[in-house]
Amino acid sequence: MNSEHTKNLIEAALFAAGEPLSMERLLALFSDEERPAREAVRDVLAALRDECATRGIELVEVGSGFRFQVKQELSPWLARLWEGRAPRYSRALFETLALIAYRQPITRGEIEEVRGVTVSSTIMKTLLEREWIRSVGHRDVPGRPALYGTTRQFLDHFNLSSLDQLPPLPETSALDTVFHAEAEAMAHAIEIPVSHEVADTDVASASPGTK
Amino acid sequence: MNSEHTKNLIEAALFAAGEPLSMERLLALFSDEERPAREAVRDVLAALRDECATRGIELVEVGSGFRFQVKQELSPWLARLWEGRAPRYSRALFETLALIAYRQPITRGEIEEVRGVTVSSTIMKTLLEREWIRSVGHRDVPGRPALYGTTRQFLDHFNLSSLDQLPPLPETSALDTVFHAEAEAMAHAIEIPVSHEVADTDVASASPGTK
Amino acid sequence: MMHTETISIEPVDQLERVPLAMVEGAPVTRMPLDLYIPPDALEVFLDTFEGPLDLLLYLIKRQNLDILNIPIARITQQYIEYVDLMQGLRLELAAEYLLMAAMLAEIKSRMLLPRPPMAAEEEDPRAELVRRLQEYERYKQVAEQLDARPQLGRDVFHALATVNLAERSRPQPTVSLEELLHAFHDVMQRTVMYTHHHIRREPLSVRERMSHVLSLVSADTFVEFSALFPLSEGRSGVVVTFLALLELIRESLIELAQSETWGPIYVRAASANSGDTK
Repeated sequence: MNSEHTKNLIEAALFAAGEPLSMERLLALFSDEERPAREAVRDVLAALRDECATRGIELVEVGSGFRFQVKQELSPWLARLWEGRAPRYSRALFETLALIAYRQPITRGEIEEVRGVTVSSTIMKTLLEREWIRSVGHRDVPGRPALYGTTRQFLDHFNLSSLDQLPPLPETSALDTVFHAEAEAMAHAIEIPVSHEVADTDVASASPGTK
Repeated sequence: MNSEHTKNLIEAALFAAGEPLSMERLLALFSDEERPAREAVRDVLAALRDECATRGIELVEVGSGFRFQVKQELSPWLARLWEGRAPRYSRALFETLALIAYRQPITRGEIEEVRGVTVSSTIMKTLLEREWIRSVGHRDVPGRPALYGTTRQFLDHFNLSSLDQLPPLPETSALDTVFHAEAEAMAHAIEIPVSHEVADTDVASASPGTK
Repeated sequence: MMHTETISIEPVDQLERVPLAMVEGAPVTRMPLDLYIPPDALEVFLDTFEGPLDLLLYLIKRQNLDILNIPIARITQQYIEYVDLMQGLRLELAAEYLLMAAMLAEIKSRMLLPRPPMAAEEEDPRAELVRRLQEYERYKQVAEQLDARPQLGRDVFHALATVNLAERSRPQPTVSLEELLHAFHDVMQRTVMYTHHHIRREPLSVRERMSHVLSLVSADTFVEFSALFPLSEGRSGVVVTFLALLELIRESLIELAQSETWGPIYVRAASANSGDTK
């Protein structure tokens, strides 16, 4: 098995599969006798990636493996291949998905608690059908609600190789700052006489460890 | 518009489309100011073809345009990609196929409009490779998107002698209203009186054994 | 302000008579100007809120208020004005919005009550609300970032090449007709529920024939009209083909040409370069 054949076969497979290919699936292309070492496959992938430098496509690694994709800067032109713009998903869907991605495993009820609204069945159905999320188990509480987590397809769709690549969740301000500001605000905003001592006491006791 | 950009864009489009692209559709990728001459596009295609000489894929011209395909001699290995995996079609693929069957000729953009989500090139490629659908023409709008219809193979696979044998849609009150309204609208839009009996007979007799 | 068909006269009257809200003890019967939204737009506008927390965040941001420092009285007022407005327009009001209004009112009432010094350990009544708002805001932010990421099919396109497996060695999933039907049924139901897309009903054979005719004609050469009619199919075949042609013309997919009266009619696929489309 010469190395050009190995390389061409890996390249062809990546273009033909229609989905990202993992190292295991790349190795499975070969019969036992001709199978290259992992290291050799890695070298081929590196070579293919380098060859793309000046081309319209690139080789990237996403959640479920490697795929060739069009360079993102060319996308605006490609949109002309199909009339119109790709439909957008609703904000509600993204909020639901974000909660599942950052807080997985999470139940539907827990999502609703944070969002303050009912999560529509349509949204859950869409996310499940797109295979961005899946049920990963059940919470051991009454009703045994399903717990949801994200999938490899989720990573693939958002061009991520792992969940770590998601931007970190923004920090909330430290609680003691909250209560200081609150105490001030309270005294001013409410136009009834509230003695400062009372307000201060409140604040102190409400935030353990401060003062 | 430099020539590297032109070439990269054409290469990217051929890889992204999931279907062959005609010269017209390649030209439609560009805005009026940046559009290269046909001759220049032909040169780019020739260059791309030459670059494939030592690679695992090739650029070929088929009936409806140009496409990249895996070199025939590699096919036996690629079959292993799908070996042992129970293939499974996604919901999205069924919906796309159903829309093409019931609403042909239809463009990819129109399918997206109804489904409310993007139709992936992978799905279109799969349906084209299975020869269940084919491009039957182009809609005369910017981008000249391909119109799809079902094929003989589609009918064969589903054991149908004509599309009329597809089951009618299950009753839905809402759907019903829509259809009634639409039927009315159609009767008016096409200003010829067609009695229902005639239309029905048509349907029955026109289908079996034709073509 | 309301002259759309969806809103009858009486709610307007009601709005005029019944104070919208009490602000600093004075009844407000007219909508504050900065709250004015054309009724047509309101429905759309409210659709942009993802719930009561989202609406509250919006109010806080619009007034440039510190989320940690909510003047509960003002924000309650604003919030309730919005909720009133929704009711005035007879929009179906989600229970969550009313619940939030109740919660705000409760917080307000608790803050207005003088507290006995003994109740020192009682938490600031806003604390829970602030916590929820902050929590919601974090996920709202990452949801926006997620939407902004490169997405497959929108910003990123998979590069594909066709593979011809001559021997069809690739196992092919089988698909049943029922699956196909269900898929179509589902997608059509969604269409009816969520969009105003028009569904046309034609005998399927017309649709099939449309595809067939399109594959026979091209933009470069004319095909004679009569050649498109397969005589073997008899009268009904002719009618189906004729209906297909009419529909194709209506969709501007084909063009007809005739050089002289009573002369032969020619058909070709509509092309981008032909000047006389339509």
